[in-house]
Amino acid sequence: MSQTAAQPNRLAQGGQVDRTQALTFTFNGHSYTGHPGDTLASALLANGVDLVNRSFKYSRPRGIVAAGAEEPNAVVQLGATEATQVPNVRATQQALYDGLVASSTNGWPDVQRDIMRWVGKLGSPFMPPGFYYKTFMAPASMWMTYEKYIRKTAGLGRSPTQPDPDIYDHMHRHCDLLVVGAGPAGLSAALTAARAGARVILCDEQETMGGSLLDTRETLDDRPAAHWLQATLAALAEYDNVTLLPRTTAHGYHDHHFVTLHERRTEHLGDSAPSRAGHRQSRSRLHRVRAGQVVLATGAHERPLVYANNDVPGNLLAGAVSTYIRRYGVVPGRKLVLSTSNDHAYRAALDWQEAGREVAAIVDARTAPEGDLVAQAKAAGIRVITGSAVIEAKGAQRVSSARVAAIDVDAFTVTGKVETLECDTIASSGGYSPVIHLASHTGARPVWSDDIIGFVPTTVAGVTAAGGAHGVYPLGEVLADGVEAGANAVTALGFATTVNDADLPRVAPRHEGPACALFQVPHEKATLRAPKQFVDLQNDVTAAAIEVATLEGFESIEHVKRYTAMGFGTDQGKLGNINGMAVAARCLGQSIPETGTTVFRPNYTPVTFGAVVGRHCRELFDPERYTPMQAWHVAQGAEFEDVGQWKRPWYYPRKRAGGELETMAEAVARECRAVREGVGILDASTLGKIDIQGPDAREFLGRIYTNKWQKLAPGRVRYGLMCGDDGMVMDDGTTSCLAENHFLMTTTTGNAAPVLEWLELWHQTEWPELDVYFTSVTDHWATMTVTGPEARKLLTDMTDIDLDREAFKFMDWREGHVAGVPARVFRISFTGELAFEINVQAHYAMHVWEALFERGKHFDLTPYGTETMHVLRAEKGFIIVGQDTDGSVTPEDLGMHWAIGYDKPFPWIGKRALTRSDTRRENRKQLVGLRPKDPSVVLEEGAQIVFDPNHAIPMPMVGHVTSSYYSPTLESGFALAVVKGGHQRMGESVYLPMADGRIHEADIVGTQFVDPQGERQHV
Amino acid sequence: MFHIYCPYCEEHREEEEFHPKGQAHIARPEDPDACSDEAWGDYLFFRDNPRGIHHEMWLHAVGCRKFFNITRHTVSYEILETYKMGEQPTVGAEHLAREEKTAREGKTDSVQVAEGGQQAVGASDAALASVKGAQA
Amino acid sequence: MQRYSGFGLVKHALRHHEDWQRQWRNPTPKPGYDVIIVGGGGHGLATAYYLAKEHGITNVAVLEKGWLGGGNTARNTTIVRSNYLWDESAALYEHAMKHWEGLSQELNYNVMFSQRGVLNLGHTLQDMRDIQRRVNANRLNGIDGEVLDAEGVQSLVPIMDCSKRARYPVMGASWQPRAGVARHDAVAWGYARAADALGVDLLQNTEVTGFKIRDGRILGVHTNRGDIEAKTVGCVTAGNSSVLAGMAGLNLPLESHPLQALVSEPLKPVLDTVVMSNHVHGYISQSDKGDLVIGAGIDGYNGYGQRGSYPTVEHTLQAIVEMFPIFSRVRMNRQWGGIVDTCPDACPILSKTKVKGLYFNCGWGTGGFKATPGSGHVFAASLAKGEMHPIAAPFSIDRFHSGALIDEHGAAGVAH
Amino acid sequence: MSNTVHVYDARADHATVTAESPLAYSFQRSGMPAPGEASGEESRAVIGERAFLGHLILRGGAIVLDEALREVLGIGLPGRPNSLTVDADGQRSVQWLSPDEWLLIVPGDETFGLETRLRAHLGGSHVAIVDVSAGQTLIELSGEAAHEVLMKSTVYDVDPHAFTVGKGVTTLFAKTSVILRRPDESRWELIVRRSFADYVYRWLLDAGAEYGIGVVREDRHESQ
Repeated sequence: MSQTAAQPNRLAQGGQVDRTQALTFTFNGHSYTGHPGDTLASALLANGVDLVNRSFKYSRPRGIVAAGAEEPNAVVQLGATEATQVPNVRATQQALYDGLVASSTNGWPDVQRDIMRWVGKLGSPFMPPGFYYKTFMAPASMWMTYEKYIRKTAGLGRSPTQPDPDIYDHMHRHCDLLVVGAGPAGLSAALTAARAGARVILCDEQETMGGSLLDTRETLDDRPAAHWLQATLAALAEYDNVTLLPRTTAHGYHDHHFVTLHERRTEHLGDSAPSRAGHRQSRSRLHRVRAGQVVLATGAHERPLVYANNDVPGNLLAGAVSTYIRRYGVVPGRKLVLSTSNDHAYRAALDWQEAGREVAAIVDARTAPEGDLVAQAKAAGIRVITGSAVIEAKGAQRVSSARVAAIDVDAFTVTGKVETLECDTIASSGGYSPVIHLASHTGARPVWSDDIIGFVPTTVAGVTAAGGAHGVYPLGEVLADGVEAGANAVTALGFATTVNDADLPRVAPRHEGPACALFQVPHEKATLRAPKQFVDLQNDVTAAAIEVATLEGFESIEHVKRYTAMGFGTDQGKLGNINGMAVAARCLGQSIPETGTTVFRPNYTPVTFGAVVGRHCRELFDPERYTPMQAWHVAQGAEFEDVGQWKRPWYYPRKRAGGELETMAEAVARECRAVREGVGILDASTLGKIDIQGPDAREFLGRIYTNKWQKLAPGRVRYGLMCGDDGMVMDDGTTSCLAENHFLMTTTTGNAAPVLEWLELWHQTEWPELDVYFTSVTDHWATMTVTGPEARKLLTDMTDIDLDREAFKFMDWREGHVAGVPARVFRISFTGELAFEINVQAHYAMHVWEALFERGKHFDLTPYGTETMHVLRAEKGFIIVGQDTDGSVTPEDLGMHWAIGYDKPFPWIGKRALTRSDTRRENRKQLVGLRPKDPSVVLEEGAQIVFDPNHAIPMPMVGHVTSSYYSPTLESGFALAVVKGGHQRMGESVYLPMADGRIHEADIVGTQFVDPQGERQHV
Repeated sequence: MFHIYCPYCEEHREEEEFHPKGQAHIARPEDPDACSDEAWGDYLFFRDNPRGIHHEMWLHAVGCRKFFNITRHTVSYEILETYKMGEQPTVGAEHLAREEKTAREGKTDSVQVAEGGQQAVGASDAALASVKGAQA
Repeated sequence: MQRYSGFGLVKHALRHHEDWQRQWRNPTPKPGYDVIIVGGGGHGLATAYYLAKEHGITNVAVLEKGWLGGGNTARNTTIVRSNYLWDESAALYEHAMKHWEGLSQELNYNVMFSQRGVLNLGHTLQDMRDIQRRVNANRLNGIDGEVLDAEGVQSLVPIMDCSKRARYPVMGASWQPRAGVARHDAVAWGYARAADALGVDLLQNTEVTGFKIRDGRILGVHTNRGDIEAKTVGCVTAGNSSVLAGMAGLNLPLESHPLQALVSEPLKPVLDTVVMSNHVHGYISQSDKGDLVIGAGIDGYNGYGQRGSYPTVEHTLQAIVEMFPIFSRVRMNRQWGGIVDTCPDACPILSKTKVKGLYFNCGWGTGGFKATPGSGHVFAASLAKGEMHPIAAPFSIDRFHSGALIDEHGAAGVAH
Repeated sequence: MSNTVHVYDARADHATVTAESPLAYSFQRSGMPAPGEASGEESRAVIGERAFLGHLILRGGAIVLDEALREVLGIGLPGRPNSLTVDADGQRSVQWLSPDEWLLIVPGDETFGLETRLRAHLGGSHVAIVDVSAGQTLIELSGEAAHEVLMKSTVYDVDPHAFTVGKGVTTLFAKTSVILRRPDESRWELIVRRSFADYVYRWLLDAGAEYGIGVVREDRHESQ
């Protein structure tokens, strides 16, 4: 027991810590020791560390108040290295491990000597709620400076500045019953459901399962509760239909019983997840649970009393005092005053005294307390002062005494003389608030219950609260309530249950007297003049602040909360919200239920971003889709462009003579020339491909495309344009007639999935009578486009298809073999040159691709990427949907009247919209070509077009550049653009005023810059 | 996150497999050329947006790829039925009335709810509008 | 109206803050008003304020079914910018921006308008084309902005991963320095206090249950506190607009969707600008209190539940951690949802209706907060004159029949 | 066979043409840890690609397709949603995908013959048969932790008691879709689209790391 000397508040025995092992940790630069089983908070208390933080607004000294998720003060910065920093860790929920490093989040140069405390002390009278709304307004220009300093003083911990070394993951779980909370209610519910054969998940946020059983004074079957707890956990572990998740917080309850659980897998082991058996393990894991039914056995949080200076270190919750003593063997002080409104809190004084320390008095607000615990306390010789309360704590960095006086709870006045009791610890209890957060996450509003002086959850189908979560507190009743909740839940799912009371452990009956409703304790001075009475410790919200807010007309509880910032901290008002509502109710002269209710949104406790993200980060953030030639492109040093999820070669920079890589412009110019003068090849496998079969396939195409399909013969290909029913262009591509009832549609790369869905939509919802089926074959066929004047020559010896220009015309397709592989070859062209699009099964893509290059050596076959493809197609005036269109462009705007079947019998998709008043309007923006007057100029894509560059700002804009490139063929820049009434303005000049002050001038021309007669693709 | 019964897969699946596709039972006019600009605009853009029972179309996108219909409450998010394309809903206005009563009793948030009886025009039309889909 | 100042604070402190005045009265409804505004959110309160201030119409009631500023005003991520693509929307949002600048002083209420700049990131070539197009248009419309490359973005936001390692590397951004964030509640409260001081009755817990309409003309409203008459009624009820329109027998081209947002725990200052990304789909800023304020997208289904689906939040945090790997160990404190009324063209409706004297201001979708002062200003002018203000005129309901949409999906596609 | 549809044998002769499986690039880039290699212990999850199988999509009415399939292949069409039928020697299977869609998987060299015979039996019925063999691949997953790897990856309930042998579904896998099925007690099968196969493979290696996941090599020359 050598550690006890170093841990002045550690008891020689008792609690569930392992005193045989010492763990060393550092807090604010000082080294301490604790034991396995400790939390950081219990270890700090064991070491007599009173001051753990400075408060947010007033920089007041703060100590540990609670022992669990409700802790508002002991919020620390954790982490021994920069990359493993974790901001805002609650010391009460952080298991101690060897080497833990933590520090206070506020306080400079340190938490003891904090400079800001002077600002807080001197400034606090000038910082009423919302003071920042009333000042910092003059001069207006200074706000950004004021804000800089405001921001510096705000915030708690700090973000790491280096990437997280750890990984996180998810588990998708399904169960019949999810039980949240493994205290007495949760355990009995889980056991009941497990016996019925249901799939059960039982989770609990603490390091150890057991909830209140871990520190109760009561016995089960006449033995310490731990015996029953261990037996029950062992029994549950035996069931293969039960999953036990300790250290796992249910933090969000979503629709239809979808619950998210955050399992802290390694946070009790170290800063960073240690590896196991040579592999990394996730630091924490998020379980996404779909449950049939949910039992919420989440217990209750104790409410502190609101009295003057109730924030000085040494003010604790009564229940926390018991927890520290009984569970961790730590007494957090020497001499205790307990201020309570109920029987249950008496156990803190009993535990304290049994730990061998002094109890100055129990101060009970009730005039005649009468329960068994009261009797025990009196029998133990503890002084009980009735009808009174601690009205004020004294002390600077630790409580030194308590001012106690008789009070009239209803009249809210101090009625008796003040007695000062020397003490270093004040424990308080104002009753218990059921933990109803999860029950209200999906919108259900809790209701106030006068019986238990707290909010209880309303009924939501499939969700049952059990035990303290709905205000049932006596242990025997809690156990029975859990059994009933578990049985009802699984019965509702069709399981047979047998509830046998004999299964329940025996609990010694205990009489508890009624509690009184006390929230804010009156002071001799009025609230606005009394020393600060804190309601929300983390956000420094006082009873006076709430009173001021109501004075200023903030009457809705939502207004009060927002104006004072009550409940907006990381504890989300677990301690303070009910007290705050009570203070507001008092100020407004109404009851708590009249004042409002309190709803909760996820999360119950904060959740690491990384855990929410799971494995969906870094290399797995989003799929990368590859064509079968990806390895080849990578080996060639291609630069890639993201097109949807695809990686497409953008251009292929080659090494220049000096060994340097070509610039993009150089590479693109070379690739363009190769296609226009020799032969190039493009991996076009990403194009969407849809196989369409059925006797009505042709009719369907006619309805979905703007143009005509009735006469397209097998062996022929046609370009098609697709609109929405609003008349706006949504996709384009070629469709080939494979046989009379069989077509192969191509779509743009990005629209493959949307177009297939579009076809299914119309077929399934409007035209189910058409006999046609659609199947995606995008991934099945690899597509390589061989294009350029030499394309035919290159292919001639590689295929059994007759490539003669008469036998195999432009817009024909043929079947045959290429490099020994069965292939469909399409004579279509997106470059304006002679082109063959070869489709082979993707398995053979690399075989054919490499064969083409083998043969292509003789022709300097040049691979080209999407950038060159864009230049070449733009030279021909071919549009890219999504670049030259933006959802507000009709086929007519594009000048594609030739692709509109105005006289088709069926009113095809998009037709009617073309005759709306706005689509008939003259002066619509229409697609044209632009030739800059200065050929060396490449206009900026997105440049705005004006007719009068001298017009004042705002300058009327008449269109913009959609595509713009340098053409090595034209030896000039050129562009596609939309211009108001552009089709009627051929030859006119327009201007493009740029950000750098230059104004480019360009001529409106046709969209076909190269080979406007289209002869080259027919050769 | 919703748990949705797919009437084609005949089991409940997670919402992530589905895409909502807006109001159900929107029929494309038989003769678009005969539609006024107003009628065509109504067909394209005007949708029921009830606070209560809503008939909507969903797609089992990562699953059987079938479109189908859901009757869902837009406040409680309770799914009251799912049914195949071409079928008609069985749940409608009477549920709306019942749910509104629940809402007034404070089970849902306090945003205003159309109440019948008090106004010259309004709530009854709104209630009707919310089930109009059934006729389309 | 009690004037607020630093000096005033000192005076009140000496008096123990015992004599602060109400920021607004709690009046009983009069039988009638010149103008009724339905909806006590930011837009409605601003409308009432400008009616009184600029048009001398002070016999005005704002009817709010709950508490002032309790709808989307209280639930948004507070981004203010005006760099919209189309002339019509640019004019509207820039009109708002000009009012934002100086709003604290005008209202004598610090709305904490922080012009820390907004970045809209581009991750693809098409993103960059769209950004150039929008910034060029902004410049010619007199709106500040520039196009940054990846290096420029990196120097503004050193903690962001602008490397090629990213799945969708940052290629550049549009940057509007005058844009920023504001304190949402203060906007509602500031307008409320100023409107109240000019005589406007702010009626909370007053729920409109129907309209009194005769011969196609509005005569007043029915409420849970009795009938109230007015010949001019402006409805500014965001997500509930369709419900309200239904009461008047009107149909609006709106869908109400959940829009989710979330905040981290408060942190010491780490991010000094607003960063938005359409492509990886997330946006983020840091509040003065230190929370990272993060916006998610809208859920695809209609919903009035003020909550959406969990995967939407997951995708958003994936995007945030992809952009800011250092935030992986930061923790998410709270999430919530608003109800946004979305239009097919992602632009609002400011419009007369078939009912004479009944106006709607709705359809702001995900972008309403930033427009608050401008929307209130032009809507007030329209109500006062009986003719839509020129800036508001293009946002008529008629456009859904003529086809003259103002398609802002490019500029407003991500929620904000 | 109907000449109204272009029925086309696009499978090459694997003796003369080098075929590359959808995962070939991934194996080369991300490696193939042999079972037991990573952790030094036995792998609790093992994956392997079964490449170059014949995958046919059948569309049409259940009754006509069932009849044809029984005639041609000797196995019936699973009529229940989300179910899978496997033939006696486990080489051929047919799975329900939607009320009018099934996936037929057979040894690769049987694909065209099967399509031809089916079409012959189906005559003029309105059906569609589409060869998608090269557009997807089949990954086998086995080992005692196989279902845990799946729990990390898919929202579908893969508890072996709930996902029984003979079940098959289309569902989400991480951020892509897969066809997931359980042909027997010891194996799961994932059918993934070719362009997403690399992503699925990297995901599986990552998610399976804690189980010491290993990859078994298929005999690359066996084309079945």
